Amino acid sequence: MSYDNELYQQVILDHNRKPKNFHELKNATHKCHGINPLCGDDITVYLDVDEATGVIQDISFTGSGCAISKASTSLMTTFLKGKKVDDSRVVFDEFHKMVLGEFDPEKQEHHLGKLTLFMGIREYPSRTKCASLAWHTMIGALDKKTDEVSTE
Amino acid sequence: MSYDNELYQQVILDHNRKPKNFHELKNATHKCHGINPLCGDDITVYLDVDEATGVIQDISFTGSGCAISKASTSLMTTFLKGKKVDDSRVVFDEFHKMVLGEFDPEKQEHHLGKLTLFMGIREYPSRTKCASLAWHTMIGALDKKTDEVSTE
Amino acid sequence: MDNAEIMEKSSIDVENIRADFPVLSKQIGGKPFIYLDNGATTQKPQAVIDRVSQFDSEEYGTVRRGSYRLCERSTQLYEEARQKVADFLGAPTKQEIVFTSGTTQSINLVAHSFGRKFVNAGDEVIISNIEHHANTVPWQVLCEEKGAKLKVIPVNDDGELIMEEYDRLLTDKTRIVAVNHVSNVLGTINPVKEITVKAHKAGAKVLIDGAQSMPHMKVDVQDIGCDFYTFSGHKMYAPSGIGGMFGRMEVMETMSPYVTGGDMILQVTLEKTIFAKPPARFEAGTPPITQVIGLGAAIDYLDAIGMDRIFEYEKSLLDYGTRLLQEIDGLRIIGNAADKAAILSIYLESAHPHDIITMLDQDGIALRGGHHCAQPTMIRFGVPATARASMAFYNKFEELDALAESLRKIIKFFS
Amino acid sequence: MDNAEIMEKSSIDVENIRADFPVLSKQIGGKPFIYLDNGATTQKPQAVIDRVSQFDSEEYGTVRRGSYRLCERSTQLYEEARQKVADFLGAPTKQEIVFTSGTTQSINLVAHSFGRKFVNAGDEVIISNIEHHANTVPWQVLCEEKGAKLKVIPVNDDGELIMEEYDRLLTDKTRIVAVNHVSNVLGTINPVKEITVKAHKAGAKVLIDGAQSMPHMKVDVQDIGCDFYTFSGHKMYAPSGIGGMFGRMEVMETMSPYVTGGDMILQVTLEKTIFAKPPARFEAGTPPITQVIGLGAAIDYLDAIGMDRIFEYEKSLLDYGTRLLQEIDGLRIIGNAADKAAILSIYLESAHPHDIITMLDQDGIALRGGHHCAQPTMIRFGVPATARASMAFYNKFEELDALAESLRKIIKFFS
Ligand SMILES: Cc1ncc(COP(=O)(O)O)c(C=O)c1O
Ligand SMILES: Cc1ncc(COP(=O)(O)O)c(C=O)c1O
Repeated sequence: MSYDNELYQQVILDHNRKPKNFHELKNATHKCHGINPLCGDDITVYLDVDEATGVIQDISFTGSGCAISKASTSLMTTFLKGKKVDDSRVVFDEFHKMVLGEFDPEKQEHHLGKLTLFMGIREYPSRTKCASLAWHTMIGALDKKTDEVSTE
Repeated sequence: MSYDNELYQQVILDHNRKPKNFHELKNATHKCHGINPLCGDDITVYLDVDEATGVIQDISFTGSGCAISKASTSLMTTFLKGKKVDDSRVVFDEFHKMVLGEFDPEKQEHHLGKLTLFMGIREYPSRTKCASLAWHTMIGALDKKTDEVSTE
Repeated sequence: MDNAEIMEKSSIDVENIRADFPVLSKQIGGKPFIYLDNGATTQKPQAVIDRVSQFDSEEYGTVRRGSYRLCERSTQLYEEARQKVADFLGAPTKQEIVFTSGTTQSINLVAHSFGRKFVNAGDEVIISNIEHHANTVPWQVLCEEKGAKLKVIPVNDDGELIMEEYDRLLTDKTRIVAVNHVSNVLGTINPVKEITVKAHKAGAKVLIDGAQSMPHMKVDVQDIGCDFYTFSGHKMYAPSGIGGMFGRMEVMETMSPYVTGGDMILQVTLEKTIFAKPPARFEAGTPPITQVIGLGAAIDYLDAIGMDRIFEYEKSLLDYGTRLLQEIDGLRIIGNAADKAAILSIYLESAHPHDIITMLDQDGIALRGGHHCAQPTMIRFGVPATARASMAFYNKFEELDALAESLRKIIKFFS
Repeated sequence: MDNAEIMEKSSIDVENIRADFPVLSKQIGGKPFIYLDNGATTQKPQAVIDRVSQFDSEEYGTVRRGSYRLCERSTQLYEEARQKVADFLGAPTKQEIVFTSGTTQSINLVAHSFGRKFVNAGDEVIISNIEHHANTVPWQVLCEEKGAKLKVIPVNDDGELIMEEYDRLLTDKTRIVAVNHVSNVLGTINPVKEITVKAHKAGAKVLIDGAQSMPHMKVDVQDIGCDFYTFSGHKMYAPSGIGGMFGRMEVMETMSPYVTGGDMILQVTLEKTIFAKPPARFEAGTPPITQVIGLGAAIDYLDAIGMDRIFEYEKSLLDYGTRLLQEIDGLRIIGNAADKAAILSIYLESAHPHDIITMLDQDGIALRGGHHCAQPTMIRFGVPATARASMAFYNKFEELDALAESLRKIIKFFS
């Protein structure tokens, strides 16, 4: 494994230590609670979506978990703020496939920006859920299908 | 394995086909029923022992089973007729150890006569019981400890 | 077709195949080793032996719980093997494959986890008269415990299930029908699809014991439609110590765990335990990791040859052998089903089966003698035991010639 | 003794030993592979790998039922391995060794065959607060089914059983006490002899879960006096898929079968079944034949080194590692029993155990993170999970240096 693939890069450690948008969103239009029972990761994602434009005006989270899940959630919030809901679904799809090793942003066109940081997790299938929990929860909130998602 | 060790020699086949002393003994002083549940061997051994001299005056058997058990029982009866009870115990011991591979009549002094025919059975531990059932039953009869012996 | 024609049409290059199995070039007592006890257990190809030792030398790690790379990799290989089994059986998803230590354990699992939950006093369980003890005793125990009734499908003199009787046995009280796909004593191939359709119509679930079929023919559990299909790795050229079953997810989800312990739970406190979904629910503890990998290698090996070719070739062995044995006076073949796998159960009027086995062995030929863990079948056919020749695709026509010759000699000896 | 002295007094030539284990010379991501997850499963020496492939290549046959020579021989080897296990454990007779697929299966066997027969409503079962799920869930299930009470021996902050509490828990209603010899999370060596004596005095039977002790110290079941002693082959350098238990004949004879099927019965008719004596009664179906042979080879390997030497060396690894880790700020060792096996459960204030494991792995170091199938223990110590370093006699002092260095780096990273 080359150093490039190492998972715990400074950005991830920084987001773990000082997560961005780490608070409740009082005026959330959407929210969802996500858990990963095996790891004990437990987060809530809040969104404030402008219905007219479909723009995510604000997004935040609360909860606890491992560094990967915390950093992934924090990065997701910074990445999605200001994006359109439709675009966020595209990114979810690419991200999800990337961590499963089914999508290679080094070879395929993508919209992941610095989220490719999480590519190294492909080598740890048991931990992909740590990285994708945030995204599943965000989609759960948008779909309002459920109040809770679980990776098990 | 050399031909010498082959188990099914003419003598054994003959005794199987035409067992000697194959009948009930009305005036038996000792008798015992022996079974080998795994093979279905099932025999009864009868003895007529002279109490004063300790000589086995007559010995016979009835029952059914595989060739090895039938031939072994038949040969035992011809071998023991006229022998002393004490001697028969010595032979039992040697025979029993021989079929288990713990006694080698080719190397050690013995009293087995043509009973060494059964030596080849050492290579078939699962079948030693077929050869030794007769002997266990005979000893059971002499000991009058029990009316039935089983190899299981 | 006579035997010369049968040999001619052989679909398998048997010498090439035999070279894959190291034990087959062995001599026993100076004679070539002829292994015809494949119904008991099969020999292993070099590919399986090598995969096992390579895995244990370089890749061995625990599965499912570790998150370091050695473990991630072994878990991946383990799950790939599960997928191979699913594909081999035509199962819809790999989650419907449960690994166990073998057929016996699989049937016990179903008798416990399905049976103890869904079979109650007055209910009925149906088996057949030609089952292995593994598919008899667990149901006896269950029925006795529950006050349920065990009903038995009878067989005709050829060893075929009497389907009209089966129709009569099925009632709305039948909870489960458990029969083998192929009888280990008679070789009968049972009409498992018809059995399943009828059972389902009556509202009963169906377990097919595939121990003797999966190694010898193409199996499609979706076509059969059964709820459970059980198997043993050691009978299909894989290592000992591994087996499993297909279980329909819909049914497995309703079942309680069997063996309990680690890895089959989501959460354990001293007060209570939350169980995981199938298949994890039924795989407590550290599984037979290396053996699962070996099973995957065995499936690859079988797939490369092709199950249809294997079936066809073994069928020609059966036809050839049947013809040879039928010509022998004083020999009776027990089991003459029209639809039959390559098993020949032999009974001689003149010699006890255990004597036959020992004498054959002295000619280097390995058969099994006894009741083959199927005493009720023996009772049905009025014999205490048989000598059974059970064939595999690595057997040769010449080996059956040797068997026939040796049997003739034995008959002569004993009469 | 400081660490330099500990290294000096080492009783094992570790480089020689490491050469016996092919996987230990592996590199992972360009770094030497450091395997410290021996509590989960152990690596296999070449002697075991070779014995397995040789057996499968030349000697493989079914056991117990065949009477041709291949089979007689495999049965003999199988029974010799049983004798080896008996000798290794100090069991009076080999008939008191039952082979199973592992500790989980062994404990389930006892919970079923002893428990369901002898534990009734109002009775009590005692376990401890530091058991593996395999020694918790089966008893929970049993007690729930029977209306019996599950009582738990508490531990002090060092992770030692509080024996005064045990004394209070034991009553004349206690039917069985089931505790591990060594805790897989804390490394605590429990006073199993004292536990047994007291339980017997109260009229209870005793099961000792030896999964973590048998591979690491000399065990004498007669000295302990216990009624059952369970183990897993894969944790003692043997192949996966095999395990077993010692069971006192006197007790086993009173027990009903667990798994039912072939080879564990004397006779089966469609009406009833007569069960065989132990150990056969508890070994239904085709056993893990090759794996039993491999277990025998592993025992030979361990015996050649000597369990006392192994224990002594691993103890020095423990002392060395403990000292190193104690010097690290922000690191807590969970489990500090006076009598302790070579297991270090690590908790960092700054990093989640799963992150620790992944980061260690990037340095080539394999530890297990999680609750180690012992959630009640985690709850007792108020941590969600730990990172566990569990050592074997093939580990080196230098590997613990690398672990300590990597942990320091992680702490720095995360704070
Ligand atoms: C103390 C203890 N008991 C039981 C087990 C279960 O053993 P297995 O998974 O081999 O059945 C383990 C190992 O995981 C253990 O450490
Ligand atoms: C039809 C059938 N069912 C079940 C079994 C039991 O399989 P195992 O001994 O591998 O558990 C066998 C094999 O002996 C069999 O032939």
